[in-house]
Amino acid sequence: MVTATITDLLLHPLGIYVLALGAGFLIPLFDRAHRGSAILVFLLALACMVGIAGFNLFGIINGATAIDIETAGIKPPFSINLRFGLLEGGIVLAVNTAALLGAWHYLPRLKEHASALLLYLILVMGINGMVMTRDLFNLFIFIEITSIATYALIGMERSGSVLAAGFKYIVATSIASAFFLLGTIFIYYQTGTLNIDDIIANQELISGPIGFIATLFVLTGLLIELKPYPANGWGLDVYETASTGIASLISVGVSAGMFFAVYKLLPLAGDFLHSIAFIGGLTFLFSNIIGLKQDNTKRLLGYSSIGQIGLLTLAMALLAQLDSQVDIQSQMYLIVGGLFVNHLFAKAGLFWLAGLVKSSSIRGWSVISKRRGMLLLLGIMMTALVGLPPFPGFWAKWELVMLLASNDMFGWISLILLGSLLEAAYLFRWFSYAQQSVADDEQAEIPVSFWQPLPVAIAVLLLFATSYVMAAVMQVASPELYLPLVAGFALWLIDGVHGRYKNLPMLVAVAIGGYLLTKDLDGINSLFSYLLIGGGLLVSIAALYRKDDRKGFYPLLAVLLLSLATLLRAQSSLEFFFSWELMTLSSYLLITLGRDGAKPALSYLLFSLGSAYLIFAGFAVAYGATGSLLLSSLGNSGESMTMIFSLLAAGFIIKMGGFGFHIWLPDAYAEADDDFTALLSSVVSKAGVFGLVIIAAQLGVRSDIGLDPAYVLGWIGILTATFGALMAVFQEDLKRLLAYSSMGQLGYIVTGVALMSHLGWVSAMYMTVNHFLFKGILLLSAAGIILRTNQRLMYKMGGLIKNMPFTFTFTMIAIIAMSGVPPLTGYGGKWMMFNALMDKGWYWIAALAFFSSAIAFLYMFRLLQTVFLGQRKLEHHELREAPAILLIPQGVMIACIMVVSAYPKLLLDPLSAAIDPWIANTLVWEGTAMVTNFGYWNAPMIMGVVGGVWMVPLILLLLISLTLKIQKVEQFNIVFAAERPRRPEETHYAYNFFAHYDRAIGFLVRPRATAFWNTIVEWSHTTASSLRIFYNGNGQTYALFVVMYFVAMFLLNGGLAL
Amino acid sequence: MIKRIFIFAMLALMAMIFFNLVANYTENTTLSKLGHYYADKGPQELGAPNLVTAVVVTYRGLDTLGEVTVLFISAAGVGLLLRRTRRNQDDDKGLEQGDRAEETAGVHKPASEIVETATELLLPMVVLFGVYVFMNGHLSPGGGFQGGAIIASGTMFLLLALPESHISRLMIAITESMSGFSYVVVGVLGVFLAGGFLDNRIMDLGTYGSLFSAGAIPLIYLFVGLKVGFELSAVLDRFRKEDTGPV
Amino acid sequence: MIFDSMNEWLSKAGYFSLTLLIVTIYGLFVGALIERIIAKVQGRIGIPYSQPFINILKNFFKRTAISHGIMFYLGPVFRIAGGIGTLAFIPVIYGNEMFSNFSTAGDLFLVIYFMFFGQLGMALGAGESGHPYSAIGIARGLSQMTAYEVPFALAVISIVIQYDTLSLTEIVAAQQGGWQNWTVITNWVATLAAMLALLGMTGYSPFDIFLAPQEIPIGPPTEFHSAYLSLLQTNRALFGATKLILFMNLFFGGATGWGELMIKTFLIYMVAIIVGVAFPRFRVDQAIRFFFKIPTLIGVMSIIYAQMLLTA
Amino acid sequence: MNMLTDIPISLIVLCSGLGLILIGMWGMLTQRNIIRMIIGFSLMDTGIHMVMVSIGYVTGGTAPIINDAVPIADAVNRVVDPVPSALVLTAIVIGLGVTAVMLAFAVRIFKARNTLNIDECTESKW
Repeated sequence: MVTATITDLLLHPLGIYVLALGAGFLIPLFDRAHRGSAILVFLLALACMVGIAGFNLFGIINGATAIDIETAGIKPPFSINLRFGLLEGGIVLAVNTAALLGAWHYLPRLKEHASALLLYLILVMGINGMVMTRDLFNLFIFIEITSIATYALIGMERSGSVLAAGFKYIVATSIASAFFLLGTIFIYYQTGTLNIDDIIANQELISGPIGFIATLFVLTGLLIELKPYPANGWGLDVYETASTGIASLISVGVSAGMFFAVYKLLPLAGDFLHSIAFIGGLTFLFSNIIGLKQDNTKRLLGYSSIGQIGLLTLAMALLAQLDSQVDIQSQMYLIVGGLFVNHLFAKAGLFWLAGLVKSSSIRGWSVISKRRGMLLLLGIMMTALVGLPPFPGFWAKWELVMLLASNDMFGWISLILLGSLLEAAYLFRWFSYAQQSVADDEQAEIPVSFWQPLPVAIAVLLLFATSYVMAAVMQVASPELYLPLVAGFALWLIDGVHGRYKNLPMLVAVAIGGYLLTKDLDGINSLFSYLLIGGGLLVSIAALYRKDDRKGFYPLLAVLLLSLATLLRAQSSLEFFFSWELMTLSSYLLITLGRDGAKPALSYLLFSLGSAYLIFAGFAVAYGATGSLLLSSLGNSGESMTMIFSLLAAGFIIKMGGFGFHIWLPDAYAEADDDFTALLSSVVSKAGVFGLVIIAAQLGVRSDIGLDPAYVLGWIGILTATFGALMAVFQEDLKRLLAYSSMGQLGYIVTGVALMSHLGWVSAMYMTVNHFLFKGILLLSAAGIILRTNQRLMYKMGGLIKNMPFTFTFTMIAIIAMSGVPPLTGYGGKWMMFNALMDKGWYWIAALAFFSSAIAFLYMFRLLQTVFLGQRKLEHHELREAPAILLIPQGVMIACIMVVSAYPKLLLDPLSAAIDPWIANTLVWEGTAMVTNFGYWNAPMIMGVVGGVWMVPLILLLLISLTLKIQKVEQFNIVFAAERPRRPEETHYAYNFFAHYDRAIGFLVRPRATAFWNTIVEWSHTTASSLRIFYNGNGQTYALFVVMYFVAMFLLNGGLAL
Repeated sequence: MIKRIFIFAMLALMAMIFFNLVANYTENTTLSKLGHYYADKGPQELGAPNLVTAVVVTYRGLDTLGEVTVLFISAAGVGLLLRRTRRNQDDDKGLEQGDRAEETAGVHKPASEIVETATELLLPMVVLFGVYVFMNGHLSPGGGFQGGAIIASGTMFLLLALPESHISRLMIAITESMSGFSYVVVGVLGVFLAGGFLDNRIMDLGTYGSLFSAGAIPLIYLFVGLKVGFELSAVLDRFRKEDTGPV
Repeated sequence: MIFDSMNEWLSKAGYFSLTLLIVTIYGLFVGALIERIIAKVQGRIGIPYSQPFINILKNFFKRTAISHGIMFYLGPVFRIAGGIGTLAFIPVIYGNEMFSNFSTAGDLFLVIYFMFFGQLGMALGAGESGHPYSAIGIARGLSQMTAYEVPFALAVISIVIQYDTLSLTEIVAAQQGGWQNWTVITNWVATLAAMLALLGMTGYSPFDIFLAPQEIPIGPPTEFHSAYLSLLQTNRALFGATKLILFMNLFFGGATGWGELMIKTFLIYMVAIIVGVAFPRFRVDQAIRFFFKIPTLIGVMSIIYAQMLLTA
Repeated sequence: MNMLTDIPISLIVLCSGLGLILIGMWGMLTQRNIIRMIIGFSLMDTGIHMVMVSIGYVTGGTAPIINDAVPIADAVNRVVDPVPSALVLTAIVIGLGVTAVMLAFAVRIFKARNTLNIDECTESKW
């Protein structure tokens, strides 16, 4: 280094310090000359810090060795040295980038005072130092530099609450750093050195009570700075009150530095790792529970920050424990790095947005509902934070959970998943507030220029980029996997175009993409690809009926449909889960676009995430058992098979709106856009069926122990069918009726799959296709009706057969196909399922299946009666038939129903062929008749006979009508107790149609499930209240908790035994 | 009350922990590894008789740079916090009753002639002593911080004795900035001319034990002393009357 | 080949027409007989045997035919097609190829599900009439149907377990060789459940509120008249008889000749009539609750009983 | 008297330092007045500095200045550890910096709400 040149120095990591300090010292002078020059110097220095970090990290990634920076020309441990390795480089680059972006956000405030500029600069340098230094005492100094700069920046705001919070912050952190200093000095006492590497090398010297207490002091001092529960009230108060510029830097930057400091010292932690993990887990879980009850935007972000750091701590401690057994260095980088970058950019971005929106309560965020761009940014940040694809958090959580699973740490897995779910709950609750559009006159326009949200946008891009890099490292970054997102992005670019014809490029994109993705599939996957992609396209054509712009609809739809395609081609559980989450996310967003979609979409998302996490847990158990991510190796999981099957099946069942978990379904289906409801019910719900079939194939059949969970599954299915039908009976809302009907029909399919027999599966798949057809028709018809009447309540319609004969005919045929009345398709499915049930000896389920299909008649008839028949409302006399573009897909589906009804073999042969590899074929054909152990089914003949017996009276009646000249009568020309009614409302029997049925067995469907889930919500709020009781706002209480935290650590780790 | 008991319980437990430390403490009879190296090699390597100075300025030079930074930012921070806000500034209306109360409290009683004269006599000597302490930091007990503190105590003295006296902000700012910046420059020179960042051997080590020896240590201590002295003075000054101007 | 199959179809259709005629006439006749019996019980004289036939013919040739719309027009068509179709899928006379109808198309399951076909069509037709009483009648009828379906389905499952088949022909075959082989003896629990369900199915008191036959026009057919009503009346006779034939096949050993069929079905019918004469009418929610209690319990026991039979 | 002289000098400093830390903490935790809390902090800080100094003491050692009194050759056996002394220097300055900022906060808090009672600064909570 003696021959170093200036450029070498400037590009050297040391340059970060030189630049920051040099610029920092000179800023006051520049400021005296000209404020602008000071700002320029400040920005240049920050940019150079980013550049230097980036340059060196790039070098290291490309094979350069980690850079050791020695000072004073003396070798360590006798001098202080710094290190810039892969991990340090990554963190420094990320923090500096976030700081630079944050500076953009914070500049309007920062530039008011030159000292604020230099404090900010030196604060960032302090974080860099914390990350890079390898000297324990030097670490202390960097901590203090960071802390003091933070204090001062917090104090820049003048309001009493900020100052109070800042003072509490100082008191708490100064006690923490006192602990750290005490520990440091005693470690020096025992080891005679301050160099961290040297200390670790001479770890055996740290012994006895002094060593124990010293280590505890050092670790606790740092851990407290990470704001562990419950010693973190001081942090929350600052997050709540301080300006977002500094709060974001504390949340992401300072925490990052502290976190990495703990990471460096972990080798010393030894037995303390357990308690560190415990504290991390506790903090993650509890902050997320408390977050549920929080309305203040910035405090909410505070809870989220603390939770995320808790998760990072937990991950780090657990991995460190594992690291001592096996080498997991690379996974560690991936997990900790991924979680870290994810938190860094997402949380900083949210803080910045919070700074722009300036609404202290999350309820006030509806002011951005009209600012689509900001709403998008908000959504992306939350998505990233929750760990949904395609963001780094997703990959990191995946790796973490898989790693934990392979070491049988399932308790921690459940904690992580539960915490993540809670976090999603409060974040997306906030998002739903932000989406609620307010009336225009109330719209307080927020003064945000185009450039102000730019740092947030850049953070989003960086998140995407990091995610792709991580995916590449994990070797899953195939273009195919990312195709949905790419297509969505491409369509988003043209989303600004007005009008409905944006649908056409979407259809083309999905058709081409879907073909490319699914062309190589075979067997069950191939069948589902026809259903999901082909069917999806068919139903999506109908979207052309909407003339408005539908911002965001088409890109999201493309993502949804293509993610279904990637789901089908997934080979590994990771790809499967990635696509699954993507599908969940895109469908959630699509639901939010509906009329009052935000709230039901939230419960949809939460249940979907709950289901996704169950699936995740299932895959984790499988990975723990087999050590392989391949879906095809699920079957090798030995004893854990029952567990895996139960978890995965539970996940899919929730997604399909299974009994007890159905409460999200009616609201979500009802409030989504009408054509999208059709897609949701007819296509998207089949993804759950697909998942169920796949796991049943991989797990259920190949094992001998798969039977019991399958029986349970069969019961769940049939209970879902029964209660779905029962609840549909009492609905007044057209779409809610159809939603419950979907739930019920999917219940049969679940039972069919649960049968685990060839016939059972054929019936399930057949019913799947059938459900797609009739539910597609029904919901598209409903879309047409709602379009024309502007009404969803059925009793406010009536007599529409005269206006909408095609819609009526299609609906009627679909209903016959659904009901199972011969000769249409429904009969075949019911017949096969009944045979399979009898074959299996599941008589009770068979009886319930009978019962529920009888109940289904009630709501089906009601739909026809109250909407199309009876008395027509006066205001509906002029209505037109539904638009042709809605009718065309229905017509195609009707044709399919007819063909399959007459020649079911056309469908059953490929179904059977797809199932054959899993279960030996048991279908016996005698000519056109299918024969089972019990009975026979000759579809063409039935079709013929029914057609015949139907034609005969028809012809007879036609003849009569020719001879007698049938006369049409006026609307009210009926025999009505000797009076002639005048208004349709008095005459149309529609409201509370099955009142007597309600009186008889309505008690069965009182909303018990809803009450149950409400109790859960209440309970979690009560828990949150009792958990946050420590945060009483008193600085001394907070300080007491800091001290107590140390004492507790001491006692927990057996300090009394010293 | 419960909280009080709790606090005492916690403190009692802390005392117990501390007792553990004390009970197991034995006084060192030999130097630690680091101490041994510095005592053994220090004088030859760096040419500074005062080992603490050698450690402070060179071996742990980065600490010292950090320390200077801490002082710098706390001075800046105090300045930022105590800046005088303009009236009617939107961010905190009505929160400034304190200001007004202070203004109406009246002016200080002027100092007596004896105090004034003594101040004028003593102040240069205090400053000179401070300079002496930091310039001899590598030879005898003392150094930049100590010297700087002495200079600042002179300022304190001045402010106490003559509260109305004027201290040039500009001078403080320039000295502060330039000495800090020079320190960094000297540190960087170490990279080019000697073994590394903050290496004091960029200049000749000179005669062991003489004033201009031990390489750049006296130079560094000069900057540190000035910087510390002026920064502490600035802090004191800012507490005296809230700042209006730039720091 | 095509001609052969055409030929076969035509001959089958021919035989079925014959069956249809016999069953319809028998149904009308039994209807009149029952009316007379009820009248005797109530101390009236009752209608002549020819009355149902006259009613049909009279209505059929009424000169005016008003329609409320296309579905109103199609309703009776659906209704009678449901009746005819149900009969078409039931083998009427055991061991007689002529009167086995189209039972090769489907099994017991088909018959049960096809029974809904006519009901659905009827309901649609009545619905379009725009008369609230029709809609009320349908709502009540459908609700009651879901209730009596439960014991009936349980009974059916029980006998399917017992005979290990869904084929009606095979079920009847298994009951041949004397009355001791009839289901009513071998599986009396299932028969009991099914007979209770039959009470609901036939729509006599106490389960007749959906038709409300005593009141001035109420129930699904309220608005129907002339040819429509004629078709409905025909169907009522036909469909009633068909259900009895189904019960006979399932529980009472089927019939090897028309005489046996008529006697057995009449006796089965008498059960419903006796109950109907003896009991007052239930409200529909009471009816539903009734079916969900004792008959369902019996049905549940019938399945357990069948499983015991199987293992015994 | 004998017993007292047997106690190593550094132990006395150590005990005093730890005691001071406890007193400082007590002050920070119980005193409502912000200025008193800051004094508590200062006490705690000073206690830590005393602990640091005591740790560096070597039995019978002298100040680590290698001049005529302590020849270079014998330095290793005669001086106390220079490292804690250097560290304490830094620590003092840092403590000073923190104290200054705390005081500035105290001034600001008083200006903003006309009180120095920490119990009245509890508006952000839960």
